[in-house]
Amino acid sequence: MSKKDSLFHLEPEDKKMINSVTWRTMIGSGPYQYEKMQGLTFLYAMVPVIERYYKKKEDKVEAYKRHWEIWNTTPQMAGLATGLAASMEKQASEDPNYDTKSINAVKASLMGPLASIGDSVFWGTLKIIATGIGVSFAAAGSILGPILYFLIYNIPATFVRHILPVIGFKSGENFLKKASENGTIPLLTQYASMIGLMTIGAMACTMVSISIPFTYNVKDVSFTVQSIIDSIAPAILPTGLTLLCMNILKKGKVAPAVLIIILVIASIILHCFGIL
Amino acid sequence: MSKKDSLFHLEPEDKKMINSVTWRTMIGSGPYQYEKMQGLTFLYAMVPVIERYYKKKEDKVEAYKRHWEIWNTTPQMAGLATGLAASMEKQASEDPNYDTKSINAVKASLMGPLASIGDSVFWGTLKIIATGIGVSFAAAGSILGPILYFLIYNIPATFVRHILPVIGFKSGENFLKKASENGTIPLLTQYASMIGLMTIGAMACTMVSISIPFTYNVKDVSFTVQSIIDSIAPAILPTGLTLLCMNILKKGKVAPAVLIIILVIASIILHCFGIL
Amino acid sequence: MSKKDSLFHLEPEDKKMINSVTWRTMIGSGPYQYEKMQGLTFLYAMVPVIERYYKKKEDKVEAYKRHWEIWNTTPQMAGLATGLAASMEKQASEDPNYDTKSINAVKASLMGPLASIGDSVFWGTLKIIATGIGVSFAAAGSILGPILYFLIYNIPATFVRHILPVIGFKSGENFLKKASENGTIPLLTQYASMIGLMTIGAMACTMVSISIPFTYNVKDVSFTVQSIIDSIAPAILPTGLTLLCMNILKKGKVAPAVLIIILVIASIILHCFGIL
Amino acid sequence: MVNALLVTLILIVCNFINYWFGYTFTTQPIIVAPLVGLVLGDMQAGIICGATYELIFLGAVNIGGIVPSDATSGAAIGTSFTILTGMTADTSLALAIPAGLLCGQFMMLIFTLRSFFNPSIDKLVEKADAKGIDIMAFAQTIIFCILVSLPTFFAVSFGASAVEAVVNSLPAVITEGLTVASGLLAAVGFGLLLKVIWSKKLAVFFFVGYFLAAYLEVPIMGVAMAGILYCIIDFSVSGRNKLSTAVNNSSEEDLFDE
Amino acid sequence: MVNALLVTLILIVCNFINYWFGYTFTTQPIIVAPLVGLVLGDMQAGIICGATYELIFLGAVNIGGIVPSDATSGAAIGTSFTILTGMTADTSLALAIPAGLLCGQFMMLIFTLRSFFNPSIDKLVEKADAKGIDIMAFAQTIIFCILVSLPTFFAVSFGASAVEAVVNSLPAVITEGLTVASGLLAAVGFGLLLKVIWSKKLAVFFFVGYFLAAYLEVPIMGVAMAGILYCIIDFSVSGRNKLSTAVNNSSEEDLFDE
Amino acid sequence: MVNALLVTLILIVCNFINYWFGYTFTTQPIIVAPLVGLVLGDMQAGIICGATYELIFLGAVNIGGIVPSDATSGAAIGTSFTILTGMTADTSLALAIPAGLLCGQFMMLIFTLRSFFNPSIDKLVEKADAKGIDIMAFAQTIIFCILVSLPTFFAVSFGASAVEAVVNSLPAVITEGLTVASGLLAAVGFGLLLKVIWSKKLAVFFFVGYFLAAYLEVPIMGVAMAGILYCIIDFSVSGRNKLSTAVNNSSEEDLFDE
Ligand SMILES: OC[C@H]1O[C@H](O)[C@@H](O)[C@@H](O)[C@@H]1O
Ligand SMILES: OC[C@H]1O[C@H](O)[C@@H](O)[C@@H](O)[C@@H]1O
Ligand SMILES: OC[C@H]1O[C@H](O)[C@@H](O)[C@@H](O)[C@@H]1O
Repeated sequence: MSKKDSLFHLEPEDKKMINSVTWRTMIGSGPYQYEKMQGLTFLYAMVPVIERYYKKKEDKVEAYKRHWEIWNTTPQMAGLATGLAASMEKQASEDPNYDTKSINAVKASLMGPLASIGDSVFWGTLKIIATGIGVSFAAAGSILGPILYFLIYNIPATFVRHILPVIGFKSGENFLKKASENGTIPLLTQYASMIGLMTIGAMACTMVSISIPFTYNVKDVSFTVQSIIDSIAPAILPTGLTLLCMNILKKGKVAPAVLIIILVIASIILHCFGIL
Repeated sequence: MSKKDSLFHLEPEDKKMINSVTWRTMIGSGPYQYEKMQGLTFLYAMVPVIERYYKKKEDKVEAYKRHWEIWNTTPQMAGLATGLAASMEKQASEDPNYDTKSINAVKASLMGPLASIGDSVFWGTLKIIATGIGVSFAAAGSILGPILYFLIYNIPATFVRHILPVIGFKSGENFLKKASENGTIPLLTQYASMIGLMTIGAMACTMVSISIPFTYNVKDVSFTVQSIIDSIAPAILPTGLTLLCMNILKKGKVAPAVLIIILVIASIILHCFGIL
Repeated sequence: MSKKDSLFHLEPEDKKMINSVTWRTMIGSGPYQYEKMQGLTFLYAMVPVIERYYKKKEDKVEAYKRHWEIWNTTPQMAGLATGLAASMEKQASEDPNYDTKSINAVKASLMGPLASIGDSVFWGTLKIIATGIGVSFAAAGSILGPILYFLIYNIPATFVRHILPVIGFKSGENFLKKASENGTIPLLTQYASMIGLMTIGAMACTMVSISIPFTYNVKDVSFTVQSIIDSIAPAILPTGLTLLCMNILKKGKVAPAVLIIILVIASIILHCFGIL
Repeated sequence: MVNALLVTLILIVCNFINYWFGYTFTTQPIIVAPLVGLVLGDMQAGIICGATYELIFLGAVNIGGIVPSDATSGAAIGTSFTILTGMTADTSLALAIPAGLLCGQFMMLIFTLRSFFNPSIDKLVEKADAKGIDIMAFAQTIIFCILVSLPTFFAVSFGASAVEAVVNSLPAVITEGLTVASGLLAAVGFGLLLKVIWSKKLAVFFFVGYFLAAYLEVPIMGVAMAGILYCIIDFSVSGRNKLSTAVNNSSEEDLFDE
Repeated sequence: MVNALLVTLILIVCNFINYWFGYTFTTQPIIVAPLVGLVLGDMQAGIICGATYELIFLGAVNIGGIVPSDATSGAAIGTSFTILTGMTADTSLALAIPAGLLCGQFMMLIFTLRSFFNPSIDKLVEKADAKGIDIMAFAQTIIFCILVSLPTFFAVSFGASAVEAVVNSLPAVITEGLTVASGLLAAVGFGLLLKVIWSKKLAVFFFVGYFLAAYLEVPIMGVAMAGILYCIIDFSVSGRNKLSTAVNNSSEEDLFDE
Repeated sequence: MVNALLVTLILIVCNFINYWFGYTFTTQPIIVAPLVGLVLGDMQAGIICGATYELIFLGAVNIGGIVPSDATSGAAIGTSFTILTGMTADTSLALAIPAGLLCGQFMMLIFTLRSFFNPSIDKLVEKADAKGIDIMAFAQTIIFCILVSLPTFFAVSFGASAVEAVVNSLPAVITEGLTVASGLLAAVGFGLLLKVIWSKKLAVFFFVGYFLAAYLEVPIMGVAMAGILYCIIDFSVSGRNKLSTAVNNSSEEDLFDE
């Protein structure tokens, strides 16, 4: 496989454009709003593409309109979509019969999968790993805490942020088609969720701390309620509380902010009674 | 899904009857004998069913005869069969063409699977878990030992004892048919056995205690035989002895009582020679 | 299953011959050379077979020629091939139409799979297990180190060395045919490699020792670089170095001897700078 | 005598609660022994005996009507003598084990003899005598509970002094040997359990359990949890769920999902 | 006042680096708090506040535009008061939590109000005004970064003395209760994350994670590694790779194989 | 001289037992070194050298006839000098490693030169000379065992004093560096082993082994056991056993099942 055929090789011209798209894609949730969500980001990211491929003003306007639509996904993952859109715009500019509707269709179909992969990888896994390591240093007062946190998160994230637009652009539509046809996207989504769930399951039981100090005495032996609970299943209270919170939030009747307030008040009250 | 359609919803009349069947089913091995085994239990459990659905004496007699047959399964699981038999008797009482032989056929086909699921879940897993936790407290002289033992075992067991007759009655024959056709019953049996085997494998190596105190000296370093064995594979003696016992018992030539006596004598003799 | 039909039962005459083949097969890499590799071993192992089944000198010569060919496999595994060849020679001696070319074909087809199974089981797994246990005793100066090493390796190895020729002889060609047709051989190879990889993965991170003593101070708290690395992933340096070595060796441009020298020099230099 | 009566009463109650309410396991040594201790005035000793006997009689479980040893009576007799004569729980194994074995045989005798009542049940059935069936079921159960408690009554009434003499004269080598045996004996119990569940195909999971406990030091609850997780993954993720959705829906994963 | 300005500046910079460069997470408490500490002269305290708040606000993540709590402002305000009034990080939760909640609402207000600019963007699009789009994107982002930092400015400018008085008068039972709460609150965060990822079918892996951490004491990196290994095995060994080779080839196993 | 002869004799015997009896691994440092120690009067030192060299030469395995280093000679020479000149096992690596490398080259030279005998074997075959073949096989093996032991003989005979001088003059930085190297070098060995077994598809299991050892601290025997259990489950439970029953029946699960 010569270097030219490689998945990641780009011609200088393309490289310049994709580089620009990459940096522009990064503003992600910067201009977030509830109506168009990250729509302005996508529009902004497409500027160098549209300016390069379209010469006539009406074509440009049409293209800009196309990308001034609702868009929302995990910012770190968005590059796959902007890269892909760039390659589709290129084709559209060359082929007058190109069905430009397919561009938005593709975008729409990518939002969900990219968000669910991205949210579990970046929010659910990577951030939590960084927290686990960073906090352990920071709690001991070491400046390494924030530094490691920043690096552990951003080294892989930066890699992803820069590689996805290239992949999107090079592999074009075909990639997406194949990936949905042969089941790659649902499989990746599943894998990302699995790993996300595992890390959260692990973190919930180590990072949520809740224990019942209540002690009772039988003759001269004294037992704490917590030690009994631990002998049955370690860390079952934090895990249980986490699942309870999820269930409450899922029902949608209690807002997160309210739940936080309830928990703070409950903690204070239960502590008064010596239960927590 | 409205509450009425739920798997566990019963009309008040049915509820009363099934409740009675549930409590009667519980006598399980109380009247055990080698000829009819738990046959009397099943007969006793069917009394409220037969009295409710059949009005003519000859029909009643026929129905009672049907259930005065050999029956044997794990007591905690029997409710699925009695509940199911209740629903079949109901149909039989309503439909004169009902093939009543199928009732006994279904009972016969359920005995084995229910026993093998039940024996591995209740004898092989749940009792052993309760023992593991209970003994650790009791050995320290804490009253929590028996209490936790009782609760850990009976909370899930009570749930099962009460839910199975309802499931049996509501889902009726179909359930069984489907469950055998689509492989649920063999799969459940397999899963129950797997978990049972795992717990026993884990317990055998922690609860059977056997070690070789024999020590020898090379120059001024002293080694125990046990430490060598442990470095090769921890707890291999208890595990090996357990497998040996199983093999001996499986061959069927040595009764468990005899094996116990042999082991006691062997322990005393081997201890004399300082080997155990 | 009567004892006679058992896979491992042999008539006295056969037993004597196979016994001889077994011991002769053992010389394995003794007469190793780059041209015929272990060819002389195979020839030597077939002596009792050829002398028994062939009476005419020309038949003998032909048979000897057949086995004076290139041959190479893990010595401990070779018995399956010599046993099998013995059974094929027996048939060839009885049936004048026997296609003697198939004997060499079978030998050729066995070399690769046997070597890959054998190399991962004996070099990659068993030797490493023996090392793990043996070294832990030897490092403490105990004579048990070499003794356990010898036994842990040779007890299973001896079993294999003695059983394979019997299996090869008794099951004959059919075995091989079946085994390749139904996928046993590739599956076994895969399983052997899997276990081999796992043990090497485990050993590399415990037996290769490399750590960075470099310490720095922030205020009065001092951190070692190694502790940071460990908190991110334990034993990542030894594992990484091992993978690096593999990659270098795989490229084939650096001979193992050269790599050893490079590492020794690098260790000395890096130690001078306080990095290792 | 009063002691014997009290202990016997406890036994009857424990047996009845077990056999009439769906195997509540109130007949297990860990529960019987403390109660015996309670009526004999030393509950603490009873609890410790319970822990010791529970492990010894761990496998003395009634599977398929085969009773290798009557753990309930064994525990009751052992605990009684431990408290009455002041031995240790370990030494009293010399009594508890043979007592359990003998009572186990006695129990199986009852299971055999009980068939003699079948003709009268036949008659109740012929008459569709619901009341009669109810009475018969109750009578068989309660009488059984009383019968299996009798050996303990006689042992505790008449055995104490004889037992004390015998046990006191046991040489150290035997009492120590018994302690060794107390460690071993659970192997028989596990062997009996295994015999029932073992299958060529699934045997590997026995060793998985061994691996988790011996190498990873997972406690027993964790091992069971690992098993359950494996089964769920095997069922729902690895594509084994070609079963009809009806079954799938009632599986435990629903728990946290409306 | 100078302090308030410095803290606000830090916040604006952190927010900008986060929102303009692809979610660099410079808005997380563990990073914001030390920087706030730095400008207020006690970085050490800032680092420790960072560790405390990071866990409290762990789940206060912006998923799908829902902001349960603004961790950045909460951390900045909490840290400022901790240093300025000399409380402990735990006590300052009494400030950080409500501050975070309020600022979160303010943030969502901005997300709502921002729609008012859409008509002018429509116009830029109609004119294919690339320059205009560029300016708009930058302006919206930078203004957002300034706006969300304002509450912190006001809180730190005017709140210090009032806060000091209030916090000093908190009874012990409340400050201790807050410490208890600080342990609990991550549950809300994890609950929010779970809500997004949870599915009946995959729920079992939550418990696998629990098992690995609670029973085997695997650190979080190891849990993630176990998950990745499982996925690779599931994909490439257990025969799930019926996918086209194109995809297969780009899988991560290539790493060590030329 | 006597020492050199004794050490050489040990080497010949160890080599012969290894090569004539099916790779008994009596040529491994952990076995050779104690024996060398024995004849030189300090077995204890030999055992410790054996432990050190075994790890250093761990991967110096003869796979496919490629001998990266002759561990046997290296260990013998290293041990001899350690005992004769009184260095430590770690310092003697400065000798053992180059000695092993040189002797490895010499071994491969023998493998090459041995082809010269092939014409005479051809002749034996033509004559169906069974006796001749037997002699040839034995001769080639025994001569090989003697030849590969010769370098050790010369090294130990003539090297001692020179070596002592050189080693004594090594600066501390080098001997310490050698100790560092002694920790590293097993990586080459593992690399060589890996090279043979590695495959894209199975690479993940290398990391599974890493995970078990690094995170769960499973000893090597346990790792192997985990691997075997996984394979059995994969084969017999997860439905991979579409193989004919003949094969299935002979699988190891039969062990505990009549
Ligand atoms: O084996 C099924 C069943 O058989 C008998 O009824 C009793 O031994 C029960 O304990 C057991 O569960
Ligand atoms: O859920 C997808 C995506 O939605 C919004 O854009 C933000 O909340 C992001 O943080 C998130 O990743
Ligand atoms: O690779 C197969 C085989 O090749 C040669 O014969 C030797 O290196 C053996 O040690 C090895 O097992």
